[in-house]
Amino acid sequence: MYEKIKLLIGAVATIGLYSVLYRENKFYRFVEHMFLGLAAGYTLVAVWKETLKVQWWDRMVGTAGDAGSPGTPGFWAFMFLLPIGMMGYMVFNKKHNWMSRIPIGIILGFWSGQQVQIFWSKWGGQLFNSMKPLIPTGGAFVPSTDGLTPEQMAEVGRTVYVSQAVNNIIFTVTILSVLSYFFFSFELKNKFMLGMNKTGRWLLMIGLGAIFGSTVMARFALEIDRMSFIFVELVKALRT
Amino acid sequence: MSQPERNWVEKLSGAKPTTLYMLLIVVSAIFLFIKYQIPVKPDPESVDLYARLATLPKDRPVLVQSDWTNSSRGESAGQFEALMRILMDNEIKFVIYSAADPQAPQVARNVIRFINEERKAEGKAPYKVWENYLDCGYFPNAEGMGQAMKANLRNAFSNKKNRKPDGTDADIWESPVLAGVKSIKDIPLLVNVTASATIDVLIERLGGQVNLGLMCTGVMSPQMVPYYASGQLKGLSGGLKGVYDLEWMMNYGIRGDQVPNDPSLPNRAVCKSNSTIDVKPLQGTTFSRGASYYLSLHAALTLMILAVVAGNLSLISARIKARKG
Amino acid sequence: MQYYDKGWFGVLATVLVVGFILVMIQRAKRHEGNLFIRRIAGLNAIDEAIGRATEMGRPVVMVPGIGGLDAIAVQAINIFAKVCQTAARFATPIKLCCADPAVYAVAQETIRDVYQREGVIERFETDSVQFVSDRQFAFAAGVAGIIQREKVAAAFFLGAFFAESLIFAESANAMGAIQIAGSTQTTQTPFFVAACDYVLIGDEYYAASAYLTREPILIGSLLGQDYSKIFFAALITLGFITVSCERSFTKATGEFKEGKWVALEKERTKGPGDTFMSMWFNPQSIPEAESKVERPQREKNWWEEGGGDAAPAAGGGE
Amino acid sequence: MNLLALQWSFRPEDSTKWTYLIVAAIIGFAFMFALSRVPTRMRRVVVGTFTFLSGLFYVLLYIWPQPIDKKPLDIPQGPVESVGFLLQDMVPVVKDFTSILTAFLLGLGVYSLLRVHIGRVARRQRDWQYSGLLLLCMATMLTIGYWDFFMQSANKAVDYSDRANWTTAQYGFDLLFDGMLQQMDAAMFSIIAFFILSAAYRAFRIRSIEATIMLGTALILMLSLMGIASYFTDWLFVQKLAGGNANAFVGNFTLAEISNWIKNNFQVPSLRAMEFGIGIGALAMGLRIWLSLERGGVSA
Repeated sequence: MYEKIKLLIGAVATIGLYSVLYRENKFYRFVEHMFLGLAAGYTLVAVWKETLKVQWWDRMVGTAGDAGSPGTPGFWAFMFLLPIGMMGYMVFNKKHNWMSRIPIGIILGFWSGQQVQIFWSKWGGQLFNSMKPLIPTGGAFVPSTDGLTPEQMAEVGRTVYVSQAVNNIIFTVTILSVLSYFFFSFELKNKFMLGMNKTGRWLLMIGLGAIFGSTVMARFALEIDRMSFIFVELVKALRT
Repeated sequence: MSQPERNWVEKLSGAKPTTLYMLLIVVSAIFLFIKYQIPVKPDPESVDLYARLATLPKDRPVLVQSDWTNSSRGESAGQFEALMRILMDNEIKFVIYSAADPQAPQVARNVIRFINEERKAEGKAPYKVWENYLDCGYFPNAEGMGQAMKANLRNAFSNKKNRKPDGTDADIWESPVLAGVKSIKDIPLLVNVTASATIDVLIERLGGQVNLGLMCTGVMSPQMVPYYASGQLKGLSGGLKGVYDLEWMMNYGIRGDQVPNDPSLPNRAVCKSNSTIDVKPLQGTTFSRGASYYLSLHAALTLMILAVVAGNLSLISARIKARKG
Repeated sequence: MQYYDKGWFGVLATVLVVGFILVMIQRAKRHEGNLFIRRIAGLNAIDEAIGRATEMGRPVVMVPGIGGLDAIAVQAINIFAKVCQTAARFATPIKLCCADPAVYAVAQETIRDVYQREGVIERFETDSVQFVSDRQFAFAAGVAGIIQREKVAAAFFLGAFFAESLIFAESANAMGAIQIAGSTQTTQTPFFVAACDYVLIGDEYYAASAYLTREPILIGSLLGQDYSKIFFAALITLGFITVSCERSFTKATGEFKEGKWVALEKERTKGPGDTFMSMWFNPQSIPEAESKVERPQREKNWWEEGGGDAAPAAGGGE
Repeated sequence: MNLLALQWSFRPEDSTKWTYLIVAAIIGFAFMFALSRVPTRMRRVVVGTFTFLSGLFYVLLYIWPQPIDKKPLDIPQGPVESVGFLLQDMVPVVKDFTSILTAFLLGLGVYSLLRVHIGRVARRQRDWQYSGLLLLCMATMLTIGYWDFFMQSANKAVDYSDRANWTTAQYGFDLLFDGMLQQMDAAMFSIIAFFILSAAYRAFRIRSIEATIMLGTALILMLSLMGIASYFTDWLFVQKLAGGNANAFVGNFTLAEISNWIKNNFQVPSLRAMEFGIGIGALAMGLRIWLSLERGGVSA
C-alpha cells in the first residue's frame, strides 16, 4: 500500500512538472513550489548531516570510539571557522558589509591557489598527448593483430602507419587552428592566420556537433524511463 | 499577425513545440509496449565487459560498487539488472556496496528483490544473502574507501554484518562468499555501476590493483572510452546502447575470433581480446528493460532526425524559390 | 626533497605562464603595448538586449550558473554588474537567480553597489537578487518558473551550467526573450549554440570583462593569456616535429624501468614513451634505492595506538 | 601538531574541552569585532591578506619540495623538510575549509528564500498561496529529516536499511525524499529530452556553413547511436562489399567507425584546444583574484 501511494505521488509530481511543456500553469506552479520547499528543507538537513557534522563538529569535539578503537581527538581550533563564516552575514549590514568579503575572499583564495597547483597536472598530460608523430614508419594500414605474440603486438603499437599519420595530421591541424581561433589581442591581418582562424571555427563546430549528437542518447533514455515509470510501472502497481 | 496561406512545407517548419512534445511522448510510450529485437553489433568495449563477466571463477566474489540512484534510472537500472542476471545465472558470488549516495543501496536492493522474484517464476533458486552474496550498504567517503580497499580489504569492510540463514547476524568475513579472499588482489573483477565521477576515484586509487569494469551513463561514456583503450578499464557498457549490447550477448552468447562460427548460434558477438572464449546463451530472462527502451530510443531519435529535416525543408524551399524568381 | 613526482618541466611551464600573465598586466598598467581586443559578438548584444527589455517594460533575468563560488561565478557577476549598470540607468527590472549561498552573498553586495554608484539605490530591490535552491533540478524548475511567470524579455546565462542549460534556454525562448549565454563547461556549449541568440564560446567567457570594461589590467592579463596559448601551440609544434623525427629516424636503445635506465638487448622502433618529450612530460618515478628514507620516529599520540588504520580526522594521518 | 606548547587536541570525553571551545569562540568573535573597527582605507588590505594567505597554501604545496617517503610517525629533518611535512599534514584539514565556510553561508540563502516567500505571504501578493506551500513543505522536510536523523544516530544498533525496522520517521523521510524529491529530480532531468527536440527542430538549420557542419556531425553521431543504422552499414560495408573481412578498407566506412573517427580526430582536439584556453583563462583570473589585482565589479 505504501509503495502504491509513493508511486502515485511520484507520477503526479512528474506530470505536474511536465505540464510546463504546454505552458506555465497552476499545476506546475504547485509542484514547483513543493519541489523548492522540499529541496530547501532537505538542504538544511543535509548541511548538518553530511557537511558540518562530519567535517566540522566531529573534528572539533572528537568522537568516542566504539569498543576497542580509541576514537578520534577533538581540535578546538576548528571553532575559529565559525566567526569567519558569520562575517558573511554582514552583507545586509550597511556599515560593515565589507566584512562579508572576508569569508568570500578565503573561499576564492583557496580556489585561486588550487588553479596554480593543478595547472600542469591537468594540462601537461593533454599537451603531451597532442604531440603526434606525422611521419609514417610503416605500411598503409594498421594490420590485424589476430594471432600475434605480445612482442609483435607491441611493435605494431610503436609503428606509425600511413592511415594513423593522416589522422595525426588532421588532429594537429585541428588543435592548432582551434587554438588560434581563441587569440583575442592580435589583429589578424595576414591571410594565413585569417584562414587558420576560420578553419578553427569550422573545426570547432564539428566538435560541438559531436557532443550534441552523443549526449542525445542519455537524455532520451531518461525521458523513456519516465514514460515507462508512468505507463508501465504505475499502471501495473495500481492494477494489483 | 495575419497569416497568408501556408503550403505544407511551411506548415512542417512552423509546427509548435507542443506538437513535437506530444509526438515524443506518444512515440516513446507506444514503443515501450512493442517487443522487437533490433539487430545490433555490440561495441568492442561491451563485448570485453561481457567476456570478463562470463568467464569469472565461481569460487571468488566479484565486487559490485553500485553508485546509481533513481535520477539516472533510465540507463543505470538496465545496466544493473543485466549485471545481476549475468552474475546470478553464472552462479557467481558477489559483494555489493555503495560509495556515492546513501540512497544507492536501497535502490540496488529493490532490483535484487525483483530479480529474485523473476528467478522464482522461472523455477530457479533465488540468490540468498550470506550464501550467494553480501550486502555491505553505504560507505560515506568514496576516496577514503578506495584508499582503504587498496591498503587492507579486511579493514575496509570491517564491522559489517549480514543476516545468516538461521536468522542471526554475523560478520561478513565469516560468510562463504568471502572465503579465500585476503586482499584486493584476490578479487577477479570490480564492477562500478555509476552516473558520477566515482569511477575516476577508483581508477586513481585501485588502478593496477584489481580489474575494473564500468557501467556508466551515455553522457559519461565518450570520456571513459580512452580508459578502456589504455587498458585501465577491462570493459565498459555505456548508456542504453551498452545495456542493449549486454542483453543481446546474454541472449545469443559470444565467441572469440578464433572459435569457429557455430551455425546454430549465428548471432553471437565476436570477441577480439579473448580469442578462444566460447560462451553459450544464458538460460532465463535476457531481453528486458534494455530491449524495450532501445526500441523507444530508435523511435525518439528518428523523430529527432525527422524534426531536423522538416525544420530545414522550408529553408531549402525558400532558397529554391529565391533562385527561380 | 625533490621534484621527482612533479617534474621540473611542469613547474617551469607553470611559472612561465604565470610570468606571462603578470608581466603583461604590469606593462598594461603603464599603458604600454597594444590594447586591441577582437570583436566578441555576444557582448555587443548586451545593450540591445537591455534596450528591448526596457522598451517592453519586462525584466532581464540573469543566472550565474550552478557551480560554487569560484572565478567562473565571479566573472559572471562581473558581467552582470555591467548589465545592471545599464539596467539601473533605464530602470529596467532585473532578476538574478543564484544556486549557491556564497555566490548569492557576492551577487547581493556587488549589485547593490552598482545601484549605489549609479546613484539610484532606491531602484534596487533586495529581492531582485535571490537564492532559489542549491539542488540542481529544483533550481532549474524554479528558474524556469520565474522566466515564464515574469515574461522576461532578455536572459543572460553565464557561468558553470550542466544538464539544466537547455531548460533555461528553451523556457526563455518560449517567452521570446533575447538570450546571451556562455559556459566554461564545453559539454554544454553546443546546447547553448543551438538554442541561444548569442553565445560566448570557450575562453571568450574570460575575455568578456576585459572587452566590456577595457581596463588595462584585464587587457594586459588577456594579452598574457594569448602569449600562454602561443606557448602551448609552440610546445605542440615542437612536440610533433621532434616526435616525428625521433620515431622515424632513431631507434630505442634502452628504457626506464622503475626510475633506472636499462639498456635493451636489441634496438627497436621508438614508441610514444621513448621520446625525449616524453621524459620532459612524464617524470620518472623515484629509483627504488632513493625512495626509502629512514627518519627518527616520534611517539604515538593516544589516538594512534592500536591498529592505527583509522586516520584521525585532523592532522597526523596521511 | 604539537608545534607550540599548547594543547591543540583533547580526548572526546575530556571535560575541559567545552571551556576550550567557549574561549576559542569568544576570541574568534572578539577578533571579528576588532576587524569591524578597521579604517576604510585598510579594508581592501585586510580582505586581500586573507585571500592571499589562503591561496598561498596551495601555491606553496605545489612549489615546496615534497618530502619523500613520509611515514606518519617520522620527525622531519631540517627546516625545508619541516615545512614540507607541515604542508602535507595540513592538507586533510584545509581541504574542507571551503565546504565548511559555504555551509555556514547557507543561512544567507535560506534567509533570501524566507524573505521572498514570507514577504509574499504577509503582503498577500500575487501567488502568495504557493509561497505558503513552499514554506510548509520546507518545514515538513526539516522536521521529518531531523527526526529521522536523530533517531538513527541515537539507535546505532538498529539496522535502518532494513524496512522491517522502520518507524513513522523513516517512512516519512522516504516518502518525502525518495517518493517526491528524487522523482521530481528525475522528471526535471528527463524534461531536457523535450527541449533538445524542440531546440534542434527550431535552431538546427543550414543557415551558414558553421551551422551546417554542426548539424551534419550531430546527425552522423545520432545515427551511430541507433543500433539498426550501425547494423545496416556494417552489413553493407563489411558483409556485402568486403565479403565478411572485418579488416578490409571499406570496413572503415561503417557508422561506428566514422563516428569514432570524428570523435578521435575532431572532437578531442577541438575541445582540447578550447579547454586549454579556458584553463589558462581560469589561471589568469585566479592570479588576479589571489593578488587582488581585479578592480571594479566584484572586487570594487
